[in-house]
Amino acid sequence: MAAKTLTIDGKPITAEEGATVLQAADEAGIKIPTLCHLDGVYDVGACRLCLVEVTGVAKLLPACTTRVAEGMEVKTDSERLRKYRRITLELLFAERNHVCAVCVANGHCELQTLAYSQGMDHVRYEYLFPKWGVDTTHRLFGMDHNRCVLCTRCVRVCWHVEGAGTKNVAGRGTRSHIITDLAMPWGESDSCTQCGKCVQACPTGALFHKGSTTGEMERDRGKLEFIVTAREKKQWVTAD
Amino acid sequence: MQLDDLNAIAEKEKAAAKKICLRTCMSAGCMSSRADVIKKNLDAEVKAQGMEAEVEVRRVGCMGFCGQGPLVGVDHDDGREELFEFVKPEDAPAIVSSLKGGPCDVHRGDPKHPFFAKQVKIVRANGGIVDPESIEDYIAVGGYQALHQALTELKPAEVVEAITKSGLRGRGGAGYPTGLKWGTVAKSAGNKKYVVCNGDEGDPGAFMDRSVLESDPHLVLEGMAIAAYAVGADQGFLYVRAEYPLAISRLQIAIKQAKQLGLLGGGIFETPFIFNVDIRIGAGAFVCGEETALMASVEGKRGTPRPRPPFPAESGLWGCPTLINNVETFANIAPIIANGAEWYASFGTEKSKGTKVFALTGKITNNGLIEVPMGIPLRQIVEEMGGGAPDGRQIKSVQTGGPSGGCIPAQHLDTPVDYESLTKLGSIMGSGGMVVMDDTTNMVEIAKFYMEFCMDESCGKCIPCRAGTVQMHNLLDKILKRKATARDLAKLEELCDMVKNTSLCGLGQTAPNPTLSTLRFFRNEYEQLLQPDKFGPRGNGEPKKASVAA
Amino acid sequence: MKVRLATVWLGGCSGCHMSFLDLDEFLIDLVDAVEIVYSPVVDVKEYPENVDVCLIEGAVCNEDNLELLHKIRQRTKVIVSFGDCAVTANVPAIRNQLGLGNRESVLQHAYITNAQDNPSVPKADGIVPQLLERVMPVHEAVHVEYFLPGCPPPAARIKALVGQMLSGVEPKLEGTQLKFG
Amino acid sequence: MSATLTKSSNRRLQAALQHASGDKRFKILEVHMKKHQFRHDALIEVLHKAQELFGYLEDDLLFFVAHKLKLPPSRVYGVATFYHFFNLKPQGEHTCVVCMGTACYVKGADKVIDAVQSRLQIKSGETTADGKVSLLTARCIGACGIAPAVTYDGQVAPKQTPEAALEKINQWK
Repeated sequence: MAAKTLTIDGKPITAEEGATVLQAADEAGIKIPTLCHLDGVYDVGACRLCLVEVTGVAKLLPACTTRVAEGMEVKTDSERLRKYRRITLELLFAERNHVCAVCVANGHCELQTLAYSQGMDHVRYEYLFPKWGVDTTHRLFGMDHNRCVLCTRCVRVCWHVEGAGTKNVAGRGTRSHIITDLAMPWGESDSCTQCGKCVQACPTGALFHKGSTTGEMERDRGKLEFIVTAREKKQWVTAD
Repeated sequence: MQLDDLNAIAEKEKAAAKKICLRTCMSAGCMSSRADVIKKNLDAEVKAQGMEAEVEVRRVGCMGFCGQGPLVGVDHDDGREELFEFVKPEDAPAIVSSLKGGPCDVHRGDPKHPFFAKQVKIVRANGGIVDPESIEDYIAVGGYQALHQALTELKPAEVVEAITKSGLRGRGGAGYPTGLKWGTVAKSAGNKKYVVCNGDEGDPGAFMDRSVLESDPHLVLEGMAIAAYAVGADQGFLYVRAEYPLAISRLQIAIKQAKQLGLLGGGIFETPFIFNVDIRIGAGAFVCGEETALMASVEGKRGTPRPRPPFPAESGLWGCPTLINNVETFANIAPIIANGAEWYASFGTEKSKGTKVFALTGKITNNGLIEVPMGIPLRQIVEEMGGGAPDGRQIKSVQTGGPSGGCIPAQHLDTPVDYESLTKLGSIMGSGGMVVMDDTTNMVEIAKFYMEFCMDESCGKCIPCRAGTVQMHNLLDKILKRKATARDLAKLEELCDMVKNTSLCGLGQTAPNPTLSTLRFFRNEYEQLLQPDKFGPRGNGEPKKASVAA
Repeated sequence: MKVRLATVWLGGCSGCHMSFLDLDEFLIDLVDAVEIVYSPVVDVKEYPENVDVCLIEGAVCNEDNLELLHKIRQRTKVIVSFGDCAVTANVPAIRNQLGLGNRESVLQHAYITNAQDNPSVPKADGIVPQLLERVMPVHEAVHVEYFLPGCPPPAARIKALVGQMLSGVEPKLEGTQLKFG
Repeated sequence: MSATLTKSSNRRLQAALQHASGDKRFKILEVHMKKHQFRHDALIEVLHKAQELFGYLEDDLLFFVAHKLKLPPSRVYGVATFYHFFNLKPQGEHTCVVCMGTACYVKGADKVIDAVQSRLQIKSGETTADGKVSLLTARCIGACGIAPAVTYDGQVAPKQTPEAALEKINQWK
């Protein structure tokens, strides 16, 4: 496959044609913040955290869905981008009830990590304090809608990796929420195979193993990558 | 079907014309005031007064002057024109007897009123003239001639060139050059291509597309067919809002008629060209006006947008190259092909060619639909045609572009109405809604109204739009409740900038526009509502970050 | 002249103050640099004038909290939101999720439903402060200069911020020092 | 040791099919789906038809649609709740839809809705306790020339005032 040369943050980079800017940056050791992106499933460009500046393009582009092009000049870390990322995170924290102190994912949460790595020391917008429930009807797993950021990783792994289609998004706008089948209690789902991929995929404490308490919910993202690599590349033993 | 057949239908229709035609507007506006009963009563009355031989009562589409409806127009064979306004079903006997010189005190309108006289009708030429449920009527005024011309005289590339030369730009809002879009789809590789007509007219205060679909559905079908020929598509989808049942039923009738006459389907005009059109009914989601969301909806999914590129022209419906244009854009196509690109380009300004249909509503004396050449000063529209604000009030601002647009203040009324000038003022051409506000209007409330709209219509996929519109709405609400300080206003402005630049689709990217434009021209109205910042940084004016040295 | 330092305890668990006491020997250095003019650990009844720095623990939960906070803002140069309750409203704000009427339902729950004996909601005008309809982080009520998140903020984090402030540089926490929870 | 294999039968589907078997409307719906060749992209048209037949989209109905169109139930539910035109709860005997488009808003639609809300003691989107009237708002019905417009049981009425709206409501209740 043809190679493309481009620069990311001034660093000359060669990437395969068809690769995304995010992949190219990752290979070059440049970290672009992401939230809805998950290795192994298709990208949706929804969280807007990976927006980057590309010289000659007026609009900001999501690194996860933008393909590399010859001679492209990408900036991933300008003052403006940092400000927008911080606001995005503030909006997320204000939107639902993310109380880190009493969260199962405290210390292992991508949202929490993003917040401090982007320098978010407080949220300037009024917290909305919506009333969302917790579904603990499933034998093995629980879903706390208060912690959900609607990244749809669970929806995508359930459909594209497991093929069950148990999870989806219902409603719209700020009333959007993750459902199980016809919005029934998870424990009553006919389609759920109890595979737990959604729990592995979740970036926050929204999906958890039952029985975990504050700070105990650690995930093994490698399992998902393993399945996808095995399926797509027919490779069951890999170096990393 | 061949050209001779088409001409034969037209001749037959013309020969059957009667001396007097009573045109009864049966578009949604007038229908809400029982235009259907008016038509029935007129029919009965013509019969009762024995005038069937010389009088035709015709169902027609929108005449445009909706605020004065229900409307009945009269065409005499000597070219005289009359207009009855505010017609009631019981007025039928008087109207019919007036044709023989009888007394009639039904409210008369002036067909030469500037509201009509200043219009240049290309898209709406047949509106209020032809029966939208009769394909023969459409053929009689030259319908489907352009399609015949395109299929038999022009190569697809020549059609694209004609559209490019005409200078037509997308009438859905953004104003992308139509010819350029067609060219991209035509060049895209693929055996299967689609043409989609975006009739998801969701801007509150806009009803141009509804009117075109209800009044002249064949004009849109013909435009789509020509487009399909030009880009190499064989399947079209007409996406119409569920809120427009009359438009849907007239389109269904039109498609059926066109198929029967062989103007849709296989082997049109005995050429190898095949084109079928299916209607897709929306279900109440403004975001589906955005092209990638619309495609998701056509595919039967949640109408959420996706990042572009890839653009629909390269990868659209089911991954195939797809041409998406708005109703009014398609309605311009047949006239351009029939009359030539130069003819079309002679209307309008250098960069904005042709005409534009506007829905003139709000605090304005003459409500309704108008079609004017691009570049006409806004003042002519609102003052001369619209008659200014009613009840002796002053016009304060004109809102264009709906929730994606802005408010143009009275001091800029001399602005020519074209894409560039409106953008310069922080508004957009939009799909054609023009809501007039008078001096009693609170502009902060208007900003909140639009923000609430965007908040409710946000699909929820991307964070800036989903969560940002809520926060902007809450800040506007706080300002209106006189609880906000200058710091809140600064936060609002920062959020407007962020949501505009980071949202995934046009809905979010333009959601801050009404707020930004009212802030630009009516900032004092915001500032008057702000409260002193009693618990702000200590000692106002001092450096905020006082360092504390030991 | 020593820096006039205050620490305040609003709606919180006092964990942040416990963490402050964990500063151990740094406390001795601190005594040389600051004068503690108001704090739960000293016996001063009225918040004084001309305070240089005030660390505020806890969320704004009741009318007393709000009144004190307004007074603090007027009498203090630099306010630091001290710990997650002050910065995010944290656990005390969970009652906000119950919406309007959450005051009544939490009082009912605490003083009636779960009462072991003598179930009654404490009410005494002017003595028992009224709960606010909505629990707020400190910066929603008054302007805040610096934020010191954590539940509680570890002593090292407190030392970093206070140390920066006392040495006259613009305080700035970064990376994991900003971690909530 | 012998392994036992069990297969939990899909009770929900069976219940839905049982429900469907005694109701002609499901047959009509199935014919409609067949007209669309049970294509996935016909989901929205099928839901329109289902709502036309049943008045609202209850769980069994959505399950039936998911089964026939071979779609995951979560997808059907996701689509049904995305579009505001679809109701998942029964509607009142009468419906009153106040248009809140810009043209109607600047001409006083807010006063009309306030009057109706206080008369019916419900908010927009709700149905009166006796099931008589559902009150809804629309985002623009395109009748801006005759603003403010209100749709009563599917009939658009022009230039409404609070008084005119209450008169109509009082005929229902």
